[in-house]
Amino acid sequence: MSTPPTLARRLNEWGLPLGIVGMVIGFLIGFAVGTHAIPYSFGEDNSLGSDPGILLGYALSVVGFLAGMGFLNYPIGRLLGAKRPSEEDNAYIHGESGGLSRYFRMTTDHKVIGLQYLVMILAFLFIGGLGAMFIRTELLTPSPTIATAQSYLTLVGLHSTLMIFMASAAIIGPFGNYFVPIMIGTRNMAFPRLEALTFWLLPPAGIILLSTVFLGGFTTGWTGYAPLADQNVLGMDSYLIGFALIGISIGLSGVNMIATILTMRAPGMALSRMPIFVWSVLVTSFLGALAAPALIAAVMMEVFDRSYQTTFFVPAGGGSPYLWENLFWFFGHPEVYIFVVPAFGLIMEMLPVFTRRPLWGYRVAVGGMVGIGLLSFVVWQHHLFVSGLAPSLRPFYMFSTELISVPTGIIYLVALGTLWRARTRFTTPMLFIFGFFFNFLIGGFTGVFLSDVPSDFTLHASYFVQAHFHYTIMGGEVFALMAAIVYYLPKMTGRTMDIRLLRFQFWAVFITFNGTFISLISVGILGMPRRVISYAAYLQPLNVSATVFAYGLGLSMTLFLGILLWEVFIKQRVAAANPWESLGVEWQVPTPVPTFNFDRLPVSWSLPYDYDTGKPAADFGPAVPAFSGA
Amino acid sequence: MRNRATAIRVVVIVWLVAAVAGDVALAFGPIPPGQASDLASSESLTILLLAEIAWPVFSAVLAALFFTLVVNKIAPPTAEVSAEALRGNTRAQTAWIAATLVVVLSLAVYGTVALAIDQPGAGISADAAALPMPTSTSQPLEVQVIAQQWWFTYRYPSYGGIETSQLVLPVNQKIEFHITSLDVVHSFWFYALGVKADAVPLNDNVVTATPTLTGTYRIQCAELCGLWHGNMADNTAMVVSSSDFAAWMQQQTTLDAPVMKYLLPYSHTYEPSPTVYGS
Amino acid sequence: MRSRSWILVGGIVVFGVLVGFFVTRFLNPTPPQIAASTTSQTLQGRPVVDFNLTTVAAVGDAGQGNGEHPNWVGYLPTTYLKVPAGSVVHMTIDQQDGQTGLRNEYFGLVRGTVNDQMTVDGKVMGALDPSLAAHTFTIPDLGVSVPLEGVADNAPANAQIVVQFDFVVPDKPGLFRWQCFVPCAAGTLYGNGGPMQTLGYMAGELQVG
Amino acid sequence: MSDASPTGLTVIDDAKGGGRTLVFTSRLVMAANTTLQLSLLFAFLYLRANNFGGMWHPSGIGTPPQVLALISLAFPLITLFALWAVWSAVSKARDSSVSGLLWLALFEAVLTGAVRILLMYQFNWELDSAGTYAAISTLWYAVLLGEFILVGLWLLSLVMGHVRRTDPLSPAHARAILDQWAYITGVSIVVYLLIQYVK
Repeated sequence: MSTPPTLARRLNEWGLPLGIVGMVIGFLIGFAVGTHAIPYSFGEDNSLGSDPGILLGYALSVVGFLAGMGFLNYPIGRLLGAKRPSEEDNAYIHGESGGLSRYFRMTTDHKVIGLQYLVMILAFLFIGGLGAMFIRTELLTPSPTIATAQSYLTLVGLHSTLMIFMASAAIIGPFGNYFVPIMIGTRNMAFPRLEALTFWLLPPAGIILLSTVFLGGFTTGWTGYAPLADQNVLGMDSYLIGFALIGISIGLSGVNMIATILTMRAPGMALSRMPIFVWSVLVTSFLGALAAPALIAAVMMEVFDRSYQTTFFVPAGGGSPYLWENLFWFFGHPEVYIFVVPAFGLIMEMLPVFTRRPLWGYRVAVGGMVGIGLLSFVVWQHHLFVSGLAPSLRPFYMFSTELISVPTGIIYLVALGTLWRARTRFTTPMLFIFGFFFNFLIGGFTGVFLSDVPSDFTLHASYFVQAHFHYTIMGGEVFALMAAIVYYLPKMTGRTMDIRLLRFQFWAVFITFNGTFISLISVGILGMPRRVISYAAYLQPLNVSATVFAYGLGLSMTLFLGILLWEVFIKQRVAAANPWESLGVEWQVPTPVPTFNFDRLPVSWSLPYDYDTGKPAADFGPAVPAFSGA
Repeated sequence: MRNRATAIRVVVIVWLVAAVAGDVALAFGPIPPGQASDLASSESLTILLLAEIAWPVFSAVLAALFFTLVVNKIAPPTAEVSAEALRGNTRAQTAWIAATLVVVLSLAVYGTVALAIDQPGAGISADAAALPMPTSTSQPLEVQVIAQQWWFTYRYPSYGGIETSQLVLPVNQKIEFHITSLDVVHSFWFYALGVKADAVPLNDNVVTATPTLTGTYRIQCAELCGLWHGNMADNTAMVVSSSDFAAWMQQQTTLDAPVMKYLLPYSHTYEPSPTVYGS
Repeated sequence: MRSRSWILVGGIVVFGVLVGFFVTRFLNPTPPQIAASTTSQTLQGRPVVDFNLTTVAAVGDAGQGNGEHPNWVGYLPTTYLKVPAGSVVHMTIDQQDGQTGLRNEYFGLVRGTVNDQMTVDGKVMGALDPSLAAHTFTIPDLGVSVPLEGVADNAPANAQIVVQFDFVVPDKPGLFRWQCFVPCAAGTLYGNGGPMQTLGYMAGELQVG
Repeated sequence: MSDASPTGLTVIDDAKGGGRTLVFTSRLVMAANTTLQLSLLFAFLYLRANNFGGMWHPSGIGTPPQVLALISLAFPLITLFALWAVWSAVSKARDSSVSGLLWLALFEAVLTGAVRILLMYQFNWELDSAGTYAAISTLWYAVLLGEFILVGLWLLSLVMGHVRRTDPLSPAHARAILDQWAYITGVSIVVYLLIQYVK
C-alpha cells in the first residue's frame, strides 16, 4: 500500500537532525529559565552559568531531543484523545518502509534498535578506550606530563563513566533487544516505543557527559562521592544528568524485557524451554528494574544539594557522605552483575553449538544465575569495608560476598560439563569464549581477596581493585561481546567477519590484555592507589610495562573494529544462512529477518540444544494472517 | 580410551606439580604489605592463606579447561561431529556446590575470626575524651590524623595536643590512630603498617596497630578527594626508637611554639569552617 | 561502495579533529608560565631569584585573570612558576584580599622558609593569628608554608599587605604543586571548590630547573 | 502492531492497551517505584536516627501545615474511589456512569497536583541551614508531585480517549490505572505520617 507519507512521517524521516536542533533549543530555554527564574544558585560566582541553569538546560535538552525525534507525537495524540495511529503509520514507524534511513530515526523494530545499540556501544567503547590510552600515557612517568592534575581526574572520570554506560548495555542492548523476541517467538517487544526510548536516551547521555569538558570537568570519578561532588564546578552536573539518563534507560528496558519475556512467549515455550540467554536477560532485567531507582534517588538528592543547597551529603548541615555511599553502591553492585550475567547467558548459549551437544545442567545454570541476582542485592557494603561504617556488619557482608562465588562457580561447572569429552569445534567465537573463561577466572579469584576484610585493608582502593573489575568487565563482558559479534553478525547483517586475521587479533588482544592487567595487579599489591596522577617512583617500571601492553591492547581492539567495519561496509561477503549449524530458533528464521520476525507461528517443543537428535527447537505452525504493512 | 586415560593422568600430574610448586613458592616469597606492624603481618598472613587456597583451585579449573578444550581431539569447524549427549549429572553438581560452599564457609569463618582478633579499623569510637599518656607499650598511644584538602596533619594529644605535618611513631608502641577529616572524604593509607581507613568529616575512624620495624615509609590518600588527590602523599613518615621519638617531639615542640596558642583544643572531630556553603 | 568508504574516511577525520581539540584545549592547555627574575646577590652560597605575586579577591578586577572566571579569587599574574634548581627564592606577595580565617589553625605557622620566618610590612613574624589569614602560600612537598595576612575590612580601597620570605628549592629538577589552605572560594562548599580546585587561581605548579 | 498474535496471546503494545501484559507491567513499575520510595525512606530514617550535628530538624524549622497536608490526601482518595467505581463499572460493562466518574477523578487529580505544589513550597528555598528534615520533605514531596503528574497525564489520556469515543476505556486500562493511583496514594499517606508525626 503506497499511501503518500503524512507530515508526521516526513518529520520522522528527519528525526535525528530535528532531535539535535530540539536539543539545542531545549538547552537554551532551560538554561535561561534556570538561571533567571530560580532565586539564587550554588556556586553563583561561576561566570559560565549557575547549577540550576545547567541542570534544567540539560533536562530540557533531553526533552527537546526526544520531541525532535518524534517521541512526543504519540503521547500528545493520546492526551488529545486523537485516533490511534493507523496500521500503515504503525508499520511505517516499525521500519516497514525499509531502507538505511530506518537506522537514523525512531523506529519500533527491535532488530533495528538492536543494531542501533550495537553501533552506540562500539562508539562508547572506542571513545572510552581512547581515554584509557591517554591515561596510560600519562602514567608512564610518576609526575604530570601530558595532563594536569585537574584534567587527569576529568579524563579518568570520563573514561570510567563512559565505559559504565557502555558496559551496562553492551550485551543486553544489542543482543537482548535483537534476539530475545525471536528466541521466545514473538513478533515484537511488549512496549516497542518504550524500547526505542531506552535506546534514544543513550546518545543524549553520552553527549551531555562529554560536554563536561566545556564546564570545567568533574573530579569525582564514576563513583561521584559526596561531599566532593557538592564542591565540584559545573562539570559535575553533566555527570549527574548523564548518569540519571542511563539509570532511567536501564530501569525502563528492564521493565519492558520482563513484561515481554513473562507474558509474550510462543505456544509451548514454557519457562523450562527458554534458551539460557533469555533466562540471563530476565535476571538482568530484574536487577536493572529494581536497582536503578536507588541510583536515581541518590542523583536527585545530589541535584538538590547542588541547586537548592540542601545538605543531604554535607555533614555539618545534618547530612552524611555515607548516605550517598550506601545508595550508590546499593545500585552499584547489582549494576556489575547487570554487566556480566548476560555475558554468562551468551557464552552458555554458544557453547552447545560448538560442542554439538546439549547444555550440561541447564536447570542448575538457571539456578546459578538467579542466585547471583538475588545475592547481588545484599553485598553492597563490601565497598565500604574501610569507611568506618558499621564495623559489626562487616562479617555478614564478607560472608554474602564470598557466597556469590558459589553460583558463579556453577557457571564454570556447566561450561566444563558441556565441554567434557566433547569434540569441540574450535571456531573464532570459541576462541573468545575460551578467553572469557580464562579472564573471568582471574577476575573471580582476585575478587576473593577483596571480599575478605583483613586482606581488603591492604588492597582496597588500590590498582588491585581496578585490575579486578577490568578482568571481569573488560576481560569478561567485552570478550563475550566480541564473541557474540562474530557469532551473530551473519544473522544481524548477513555479512561475516570470520577471517584468519581475526584469530591473530584474538591472540593479540588476549596477550596484551593480560599483560596490562597483571602488571596493574602487581602495582596495586605494591601499594599504588587508584586515580592518582603522581605515584611513588619505585612503581614506574610496572606502570611502563602496563602502558606498553595497553598500547598493544588499544591497537588490537581497534583492529577488531577495523575488521568489523571493513567486512560489513566495504568487503560485504555474504554469510551462510546458518554458518554455525545452530538449532536455535533465531537461526531458523530467514536472513534478513522479516520485519515482523515470523510469517509462520513458531511452536516450541524443547530446548534448542538437542544436537544428539538434531531436532530444531521449534516447528513453524500455520501462516499468520496477513496484516497491513507486512 | 587408553590414551584418554593417560591424558587425564598427565594433566592431573602436571596440575599437582604446578599447584605444589606454586604454593611452596608463595610460602617463601615476600607477601605484601610486609611485617612492619602486627596489623600488616596479619594482613599478609591472610593474603598468603587466600593465595595458598586460591592457586590450586585456580590451576585446577585451568587444567580442566585445558583438558576439555585441547586434549580432546579438536574437530575442524565444519566437521560432522557427535558426542554422547550428557544433560547433567546430579551427583557431580551436588558435589561441586558442596565443595564450593565448604571453601566459602571456611574462608568466611577465618576472615571473621581474624577480624575479631586484630580489630582493623574498629570504626567510629564511642568516647569523646583522648586517651591518657600510655605508661607501657601495650597501652595505646593516641595519634590523630587530620585529613584536609590536600594534606595530612597529625596531633598528639598525649603531648599537649601538638600538631605536626610529619608522622613519626615510636617503634613497638601500640598506636591508636583516630582519623577524621575537615572537608570531604579522604582515606588514610599507611601501606607499610597495613593501616587504611576513610577520613570522613565529623566522624572519628579508629585503627589500632603496633609498628615493629623502624624506617621511613610512604603515606598517601586512597580516596578521591579532589584536585591534588594524587599529590596528597608523604614519603617522610617514620617509625623510630622511643628515644629518637622523644628527641623529635622536643624539636617539634620548639618549632610549634609560635602557633600553639592558636590551635583548637584537642577533640576527636572538628567542625569544618565554613560549616556549609557560602564564603 | 566507494561512497561508503568516503563516509568512513570523513567520520575518521571529524573524530580526529575532536580528539585534537580535546588534547590541545582541555587535556594539556599549556598555560603561561612566569620565570623568576635573577638577581646578583646570594644567600647561603646559593643564587637568589625574585618573585612578585599579587593575590586579589577577583582576578577580573585586575584585568589580568584568564577570561573564564573573572570573579574568582586568585594569585596574579599566574600560578605556574619556574625557578632554577638549587636557588633561594625571594618571594614578595602583595596581599590585597580580605581576611577569611584558616580552617586548620596549624597553617598559621610559618615553616620551611629561611629561619622559619616571614616579613609582613617590615615586621618579622614566625606565626600569624589564624583568624587574620586571607590565604597561604604552601608547597607541601618542600615543607614550605606561609600564611598571608588579609587587609582589614575597614581598610581603604586599594590597601595591601606586603609579605616577604625566602625559601630554598632542591637541587634536583622537579615539578611541585602549591596551593592555599584558607577556605577562600566564596559560594562553594567548605569554601574549597571553584578557584581552590582550578589551576591558575588558588592552585599552581612550581617548576624547578 | 497486528491484531493477529503469533504467540497465541493477545499482542500487547502501547498502541493496543489492555490485557494481562498491561496490568502485569503496571505492577512491575510499582515494584521499581518501591525501590525509589525505599531509598527515600532509608534517607529519612538514616538522617533522622543519626541527627548529624543536631541538624536533622533544627529549632525554627516547622512542619507543613496540617490542613494542607490533609487536603492533599483527601483529593487523591476521592480520585481513588472514582477510579475504583470506573473499574467496577467497566468490568461489568455498565458504561453509562463511566464518563462522569472519569471527569470526577480527573478533576480531583488536578486539585491534588495543585495542592501538592503548595505543599512542596512549605520550606523556603534557602535550605542550606534548614536541616535535612526540610531537605528530605521537599525532595519527597517533589517526587510524589512528579508521580501524581505522570499518572494524572495518563488518566487524562484515558479520559480523552473515552469521552471522544476514539478509544473506549478497557477493563485492563481501568485496572492498571486504579492500581497505580492506589499505590501512589498509599505512598503519600505513609509520607504524610512520616513527615507530620515522625518528623
